[in-house]
Amino acid sequence: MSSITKPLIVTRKLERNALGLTRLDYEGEMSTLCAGCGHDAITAGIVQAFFDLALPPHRAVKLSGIGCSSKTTAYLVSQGHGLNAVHGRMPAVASGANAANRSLTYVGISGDGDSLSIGLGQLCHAIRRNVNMLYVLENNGVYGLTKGQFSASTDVGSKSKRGASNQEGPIDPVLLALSLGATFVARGFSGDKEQLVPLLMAGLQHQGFAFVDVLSPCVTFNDHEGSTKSYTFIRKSRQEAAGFVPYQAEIATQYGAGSVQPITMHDGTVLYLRKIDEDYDPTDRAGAFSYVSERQAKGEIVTGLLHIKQDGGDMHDRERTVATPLRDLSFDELCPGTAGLDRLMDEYL
Amino acid sequence: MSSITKPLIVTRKLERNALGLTRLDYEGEMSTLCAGCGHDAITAGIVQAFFDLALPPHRAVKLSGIGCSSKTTAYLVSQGHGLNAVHGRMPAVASGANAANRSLTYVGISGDGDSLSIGLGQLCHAIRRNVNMLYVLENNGVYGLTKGQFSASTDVGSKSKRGASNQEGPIDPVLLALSLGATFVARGFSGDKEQLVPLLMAGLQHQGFAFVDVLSPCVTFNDHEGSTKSYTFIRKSRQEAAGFVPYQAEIATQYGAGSVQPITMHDGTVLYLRKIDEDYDPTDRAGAFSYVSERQAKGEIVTGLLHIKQDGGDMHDRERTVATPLRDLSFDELCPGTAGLDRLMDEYL
Amino acid sequence: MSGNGRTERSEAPEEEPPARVNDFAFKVATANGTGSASANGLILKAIYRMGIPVSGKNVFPSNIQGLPTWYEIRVNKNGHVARTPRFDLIVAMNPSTYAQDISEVVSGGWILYDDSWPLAKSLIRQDVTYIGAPLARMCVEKFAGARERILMKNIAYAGALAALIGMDVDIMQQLLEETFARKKALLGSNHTAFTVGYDYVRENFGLLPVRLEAMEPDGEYVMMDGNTAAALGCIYAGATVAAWYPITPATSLMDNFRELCKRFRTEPDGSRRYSILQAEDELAAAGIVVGAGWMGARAFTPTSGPGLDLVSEFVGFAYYAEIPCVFFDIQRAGPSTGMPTRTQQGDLLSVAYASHGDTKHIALFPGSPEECFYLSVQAFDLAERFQTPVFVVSDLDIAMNDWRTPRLHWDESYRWDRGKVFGEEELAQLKTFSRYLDVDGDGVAARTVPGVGAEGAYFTRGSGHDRHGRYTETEEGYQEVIDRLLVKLETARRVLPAPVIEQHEGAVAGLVCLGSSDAACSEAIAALAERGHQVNKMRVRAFPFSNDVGAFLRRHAIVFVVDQNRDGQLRTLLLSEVHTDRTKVHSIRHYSGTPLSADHVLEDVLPVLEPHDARRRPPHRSTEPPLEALRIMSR
Amino acid sequence: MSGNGRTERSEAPEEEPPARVNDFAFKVATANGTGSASANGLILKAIYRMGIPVSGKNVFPSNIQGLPTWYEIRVNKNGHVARTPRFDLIVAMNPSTYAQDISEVVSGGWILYDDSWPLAKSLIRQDVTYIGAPLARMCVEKFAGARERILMKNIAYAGALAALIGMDVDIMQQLLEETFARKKALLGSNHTAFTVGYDYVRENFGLLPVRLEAMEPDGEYVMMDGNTAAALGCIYAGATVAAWYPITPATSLMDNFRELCKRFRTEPDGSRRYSILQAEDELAAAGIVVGAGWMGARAFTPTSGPGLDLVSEFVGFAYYAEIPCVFFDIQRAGPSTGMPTRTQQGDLLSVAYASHGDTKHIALFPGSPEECFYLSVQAFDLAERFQTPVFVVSDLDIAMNDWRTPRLHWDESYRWDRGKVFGEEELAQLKTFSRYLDVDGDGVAARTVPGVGAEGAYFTRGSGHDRHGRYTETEEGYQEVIDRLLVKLETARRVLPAPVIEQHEGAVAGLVCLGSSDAACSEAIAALAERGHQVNKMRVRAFPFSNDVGAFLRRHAIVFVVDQNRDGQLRTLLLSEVHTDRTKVHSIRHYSGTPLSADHVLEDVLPVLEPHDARRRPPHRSTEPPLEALRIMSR
Ligand SMILES: Cc1ncc(C[n+]2csc(CCOP(=O)(O)OP(=O)(O)O)c2C)c(N)n1
Ligand SMILES: Cc1ncc(C[n+]2csc(CCOP(=O)(O)OP(=O)(O)O)c2C)c(N)n1
Ligand code: SF4
Ligand code: SF4
Ligand SMILES: [Mg+2]
Ligand SMILES: [Mg+2]
Repeated sequence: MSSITKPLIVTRKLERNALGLTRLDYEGEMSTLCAGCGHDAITAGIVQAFFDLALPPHRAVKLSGIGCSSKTTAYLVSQGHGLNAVHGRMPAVASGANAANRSLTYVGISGDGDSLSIGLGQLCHAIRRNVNMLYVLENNGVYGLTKGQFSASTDVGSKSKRGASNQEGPIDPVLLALSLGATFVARGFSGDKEQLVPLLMAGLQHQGFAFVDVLSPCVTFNDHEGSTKSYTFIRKSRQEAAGFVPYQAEIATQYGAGSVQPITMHDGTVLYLRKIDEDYDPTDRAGAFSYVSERQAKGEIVTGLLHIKQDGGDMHDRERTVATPLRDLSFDELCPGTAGLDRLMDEYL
Repeated sequence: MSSITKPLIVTRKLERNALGLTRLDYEGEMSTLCAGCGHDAITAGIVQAFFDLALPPHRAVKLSGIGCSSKTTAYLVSQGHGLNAVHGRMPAVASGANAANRSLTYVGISGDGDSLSIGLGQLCHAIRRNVNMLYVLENNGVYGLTKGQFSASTDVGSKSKRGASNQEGPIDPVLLALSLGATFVARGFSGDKEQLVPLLMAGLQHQGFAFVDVLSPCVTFNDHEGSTKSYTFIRKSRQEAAGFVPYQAEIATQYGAGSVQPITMHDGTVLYLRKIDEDYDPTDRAGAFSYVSERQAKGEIVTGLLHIKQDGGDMHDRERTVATPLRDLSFDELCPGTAGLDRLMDEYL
Repeated sequence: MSGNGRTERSEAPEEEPPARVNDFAFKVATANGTGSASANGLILKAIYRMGIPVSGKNVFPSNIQGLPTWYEIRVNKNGHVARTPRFDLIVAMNPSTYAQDISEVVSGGWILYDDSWPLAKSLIRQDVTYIGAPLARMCVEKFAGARERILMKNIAYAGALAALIGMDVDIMQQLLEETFARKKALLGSNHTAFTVGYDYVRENFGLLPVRLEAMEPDGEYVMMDGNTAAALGCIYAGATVAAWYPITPATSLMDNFRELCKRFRTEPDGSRRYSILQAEDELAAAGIVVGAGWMGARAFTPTSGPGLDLVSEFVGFAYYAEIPCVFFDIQRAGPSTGMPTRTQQGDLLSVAYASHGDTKHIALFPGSPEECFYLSVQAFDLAERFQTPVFVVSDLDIAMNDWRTPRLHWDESYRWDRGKVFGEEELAQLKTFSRYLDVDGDGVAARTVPGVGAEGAYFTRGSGHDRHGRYTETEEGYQEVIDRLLVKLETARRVLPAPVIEQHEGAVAGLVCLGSSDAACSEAIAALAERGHQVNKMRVRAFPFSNDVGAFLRRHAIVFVVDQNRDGQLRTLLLSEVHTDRTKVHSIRHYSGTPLSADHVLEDVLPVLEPHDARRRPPHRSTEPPLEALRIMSR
Repeated sequence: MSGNGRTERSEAPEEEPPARVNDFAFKVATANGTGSASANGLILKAIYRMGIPVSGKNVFPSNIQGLPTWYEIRVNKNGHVARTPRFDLIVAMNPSTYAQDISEVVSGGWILYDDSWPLAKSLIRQDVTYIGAPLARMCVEKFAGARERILMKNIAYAGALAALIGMDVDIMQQLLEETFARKKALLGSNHTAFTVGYDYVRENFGLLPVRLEAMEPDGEYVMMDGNTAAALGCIYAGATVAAWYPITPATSLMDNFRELCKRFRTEPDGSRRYSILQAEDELAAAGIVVGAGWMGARAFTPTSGPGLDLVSEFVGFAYYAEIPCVFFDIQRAGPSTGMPTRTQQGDLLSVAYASHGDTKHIALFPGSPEECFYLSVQAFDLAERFQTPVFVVSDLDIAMNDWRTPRLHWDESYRWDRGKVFGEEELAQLKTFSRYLDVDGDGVAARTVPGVGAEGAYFTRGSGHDRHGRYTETEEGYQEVIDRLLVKLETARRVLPAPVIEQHEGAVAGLVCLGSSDAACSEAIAALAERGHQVNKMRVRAFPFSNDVGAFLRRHAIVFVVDQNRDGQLRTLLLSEVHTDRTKVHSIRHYSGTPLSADHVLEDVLPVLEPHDARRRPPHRSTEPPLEALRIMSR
């Protein structure tokens, strides 16, 4: 099977963004995922976030590993360059690509198998490195592509289609990221684009590793009753801690003055943080950990912007790389030439 | 160089434990580590814990990866079986060995390079699996054996002997383990045997994965001023949260009644938890996370028993493995024989 | 093209070809996730129960729902089970692949399609017969709800097909009853759907010339895939610890093992005489089996190419530290992620020399599901006897496709070979235990397992060690051990499963193959014989190669080496390990991802053999049918 | 044995042997972590500055402090730099290895030891001369504090040695001044220590027959190790992204690269024109260089055996997705963790076929530090030209030992070869960009790098893809791409560095080697020539092998293949890839962990060549010196 090209059907006059582009300019190939798969909704959310931010599509770099979730990089922004790495190892490829060129927009998409099992070490170390990218974990609590095995975020007691029963405690990616000092930690739900898109937008603007865990039900293997990754359960148990107001315009109209707090991102844009719980302070890492785990113990899933630390400095800031992308440096800027070598050789006499 | 056999010098009448063994029966080959290396003190601590618990040495299984720290399994309990796995992959070997035989005493020893870089994924997943073992992370904030590179627990700003400067935030193994739902999380210091030995003993008795992060200065590469893994710094900044009273006898004499709390371990023994901070509750995971991270922000290192969860059930309990070690099952207990096969074949007609 | 269900042939009708009984192939084209797999399974089983040799190959995408998938069924009264790329009949149920599917039927063949919707003009071929049945429409009438209609359409095409090729309706009815024994409600609708398709075709078309006729059922055969058989082998070998990370096409081995364990290894109180650990990745799975093997349990992990790369560090460790463990490599099309649902034999070199440094590994190559069982059992014996990793190298074709394979038998007198293991008793008789000391010259040193008395304790390491297991950096201490490893491998080489050699009178050419290539090679050799070319066959079953392998190569003037990979990896191994003249070795390579067929082999063999054999006897080439007709000839 | 410092010889003194100038070897035995490395470096440098060809080999334990370590220095006026296992002199400073060290000196040789403590009787050999100097005692007198005393004893033995072999004292003084230019305080004590040792020996013993005499310094040579040269190569090639995980003996490559970057790639404001990422493991390091290579930067990672296993999955990915990247494999003794501080060439097969599925990789084999530089530069060009991983395969001996090697030169006209990369301009001229389409038949398709306009965007994947880079599971789409990869490799094969062949009049035998084996093989061939055996030499520099390689094998009646591994991996590669008669191929294998010496080669070559050559000319065997004397003959 070759990949499928989406039939281009233009139904109405299309909205254009600051670059004069339409949403279509941010789309990709037709999805081959199951009808109703949560991942497709996230794809749509990313497309929307790119469109709303008016990012130039050809400056987008889309990276993923292997899995249903990892396939989705092909379903968005086809004008950008994409790469499907080997299973679980996208964070390293993203680190290398970003090291070579700090000027592009990086989006990594992964699954819970890809990120929390085989790729767990790489995810943790990309967080430490604070690679400047949006990292979306499409979390369905199951291995979709290999047909329904448990992942590291599967609930205890969950039963697979083959009848095995999971007994290992799930990893909560949000708690993990907090414990590692991640500079941007959020959780969304594929079924709530309203909340998700602003989180993705903020993640794209964050200077550093923006980690967004998105609950994304797998309709084929893990949407049954009793699954905490099912549409029904998530809809029921979701609590929002702090999120962003999607559009500045809405602030005045929809929200009261006190509950909205401006956050200036690295690129100068101002995002408006909307707090649901007055006590919640997304800059307090330990507080976020407590909040999320206490709610979890009550069977609640906390979503929203859970933690942000703006002054971390990304990998390049910390390592003081030059502003020019390394891959654009000319040979003359890199090779010390004959003189350099001769001088050096004298030292080895 | 062949390994060095320790000269056997008996200086005084040796103390004997419940098995009638002396401390010598729990020792190993002579250490080849640098004089003053923290790891050697931990070795002594483990020997002491084994001796005090009167564990049969030949029932000990010692596992490690690669590194100065990982070498130390050879320096203790030579009557037990030992295995140096490949770098960073001891947790998997321990899981497999334990799966095959649940009746032995497992001790894993690792370093911060072995456990937090190359082996991070394996450590996290052994925690999830709750493999019944004592896991000692000899944490010196540096790669000793490969001569002083940064590890994932190196402080930001630390300078290597070769002049590189570390810019990546350190992983705190304790916070990590808490975020993963570890059932026994402690931190010790190689320079304080008083505190360390009871922690190790409790870890040996814990039914599940007992994670003990031991700060263990590397005198050759990371004991300089400014290192948070130096003897000086640790001595200065250490705070005890909750520990164990080493010997029951001491309770009456040394501690007031209220500050000591009995904890019944899986094997029926009772350990006495000694709380330093009245508010500290080691059964509260989120509380432990906050406590440790808040103190850390103040430059303090919290040691002691930080978290315990007794009813987790180890890997075998959860998976309902038979009591007989699997490797001791006879062929007849395993092979369904001709009758079984014939019946089965009829189903494939 | 109208949808009225009449047989249409665009040209004036030619004479009806003579009936071809129990000797044809067809292909069912559907989309995945639509439930067609169970319909196809029923079709296969029904033919099989009619006593007719049959095989089924599943061609599926690396995706969960909505992409094209095919099921190829070959019926062959002579028992040829290899794939054939010539389809007499296509059951075209997926409009998105009509073009491809229709192009693939042989000239003179038939196309069964759903004419609820008309066929595009561009899809009309002049040399085939179209059979339209309004399956969807009929299902819409009979059933309610989208899901049921979709599902039932599958059973309807099974019914239509049954009528076309003469499937035994009673057998099908029986199968439906077995399948839905516990879901009576479904039985009714399935029966209805089957009848809808069956009746429509019977009324409108009738039997095709390619058709089934019941044969005497041969009770000595079963239908089975290789992963089921391999899992059974692990059960019978007494494996207790299994670790894995999911990967196609290895996954079903563990699924089967788990099911067999539940059945055979569960105590009345529910406790388990096994431990299956789903690891976080293949590195961990390998570590787990190494740990368990070291501890004295029989342990294995199934994986495929990408996982093979990841286990290699541990394989080298187990090789050097001498720890028994079994790896299944179920090969799929590489390199890299490649085509995960396609077959290939591309890992031969990677397995043979897995891991850095001087290493060489025992590998077994089952050629059928039957052998997946027997060689799996043997793998555990070899691993423990030689204290080393042993690979069972299978591939997607054997592992996941449905093969007619001899019934498995169990020899009650079999006892596992645990190799040299010293217990308390043996240790008591020793002055000192030296873990890596070879006392009898076979290269194998006795081991102990943890928990044994202190006399048997030693330290296992992948770093340099001497005969006592002590750490060493000395030339002598180190070299003694790695030299002994070679002796050990040489001992093993002499007892590994011998190649299976088939000799023919007067053959000067020899063909070498392994694994799933066997069926196609046998068929090709039979076809060659009919054309007057005698070719001997050797199926290699183990690496390192026994002496017979070299002898076979040397005794033939022409040697064909058949590889299901691009680089001729079996050929590479043979040339590097065995003495022979390489100029006489012809490499036959097929690596598109589809299983090997006899045609592929013939295409490459004939251009070499024809001129050669022509020189040796009176020319009769012109009387030979063209290559295209070979499949028929070979029957 | 008294400690009074007189020369003692247990037998009646024989006649003094004649002086042997600039042609001897000695070994310094100490414990690691005691500071002897810098003393040994000074000794080597001083000899080198006297204009005398010299080489130093460090034999160190996998440990940080307190275990035995040796430094071997060979002085050879003819420029033979290979290891020799025959030591004329031992500087025995580590009592724990006295027995071994003393046993290793040649008959008639000398032992310099510290007679602050008496030597045990059991250590006395009758055929060597003991030179005792109370170094520790003298240092205790001169210096205060344990640390300084230990450190200064090293400089004291350097002084003693200088007096014994006639080192130029002014040069040594100069070296001390350079070394301690910024630590004047230390200069004084070092000077004192040197003088203490020097004076004591001069007063009590005087010059040995093995001695130094200044030669005309050859400015065309430098002292350098291979990892320094390779790091320089990476700088000169314009590599900007480097990723690694520490592992002996690859670590110093990155240490050097970092230092060179600091020097050559730092902006005045401190910002950096490079990015060095210490990864969490080798898998990640490989992923980083793949990502950077894909992004269009030149990127590399140095590793060793265990890391090689771990990078293999990414190597297969880069091969199939066609991403340029450079891997350095600095080999050490395997298998598994093996002996991390010992040398071997055990990874040849692992590199050649790294990763599952059909893969074959370009590998370059530098034979000296000089070549580590040039071939490193070339590796980046080849990687970008052929869009594939390129391996530079070195070993601990080349990488970490001190070699006299020709001065490196830079050709200003050199420009990097970035291969076929389409930018905006090229893309504008295309109708559609097809990433994996070969338009000119060389097997290389043009790529684009991310950030280029939308016309150049494509999707990179390790799963099945067609010429457009689109996902495919079709036979044709898939096969076109992997077939082209073979064409590409064939193009590469023709332009890879040719083997270096040395022909001798009338030679019927040919010797093949690679990498660090070269020096010993050259020396052995010279020695053989002196004995009347002419042998041609071919040093292979790249895999896959050029046609010259096969031709060389075929044109010699006897072929020796020299491998520094147990399994004869170069031989395996040759036999599987090249057509030749394997019965004439003799495998010479050395794999104890020590660098290869000419003796090792001679030992295996002579038993084959002597009977052979004897048949070809009048016998004169009896007049030949025994094997033991060969080292002297070959000078
Ligand atoms: C090394 C390796 N091992 C195993 C696989 C098989 N595999 C492909 S995807 C996948 C799991 C995907 O799960 P997840 O990341 O959660 O993605 P989802 O399909 O659920 O979105 C596995 C195990 C592989 N491709 N590579
Ligand atoms: C796959 C692999 N990569 C690299 C190495 C080299 N190596 C050996 S030990 C070590 C780091 C050890 O650090 P740590 O675990 O902190 O132990 P320490 O020596 O500090 O106690 C490394 C990188 C190796 N042995 N294997
Ligand atoms: S299997 Fe699950 S994750 Fe994969 S596409 Fe279908 S619904 Fe989505
Ligand atoms: S290098 Fe550091 S960690 Fe290693 S033995 Fe020495 S002090 Fe200990
Ligand atoms: Mg998932
Ligand atoms: Mg460390």
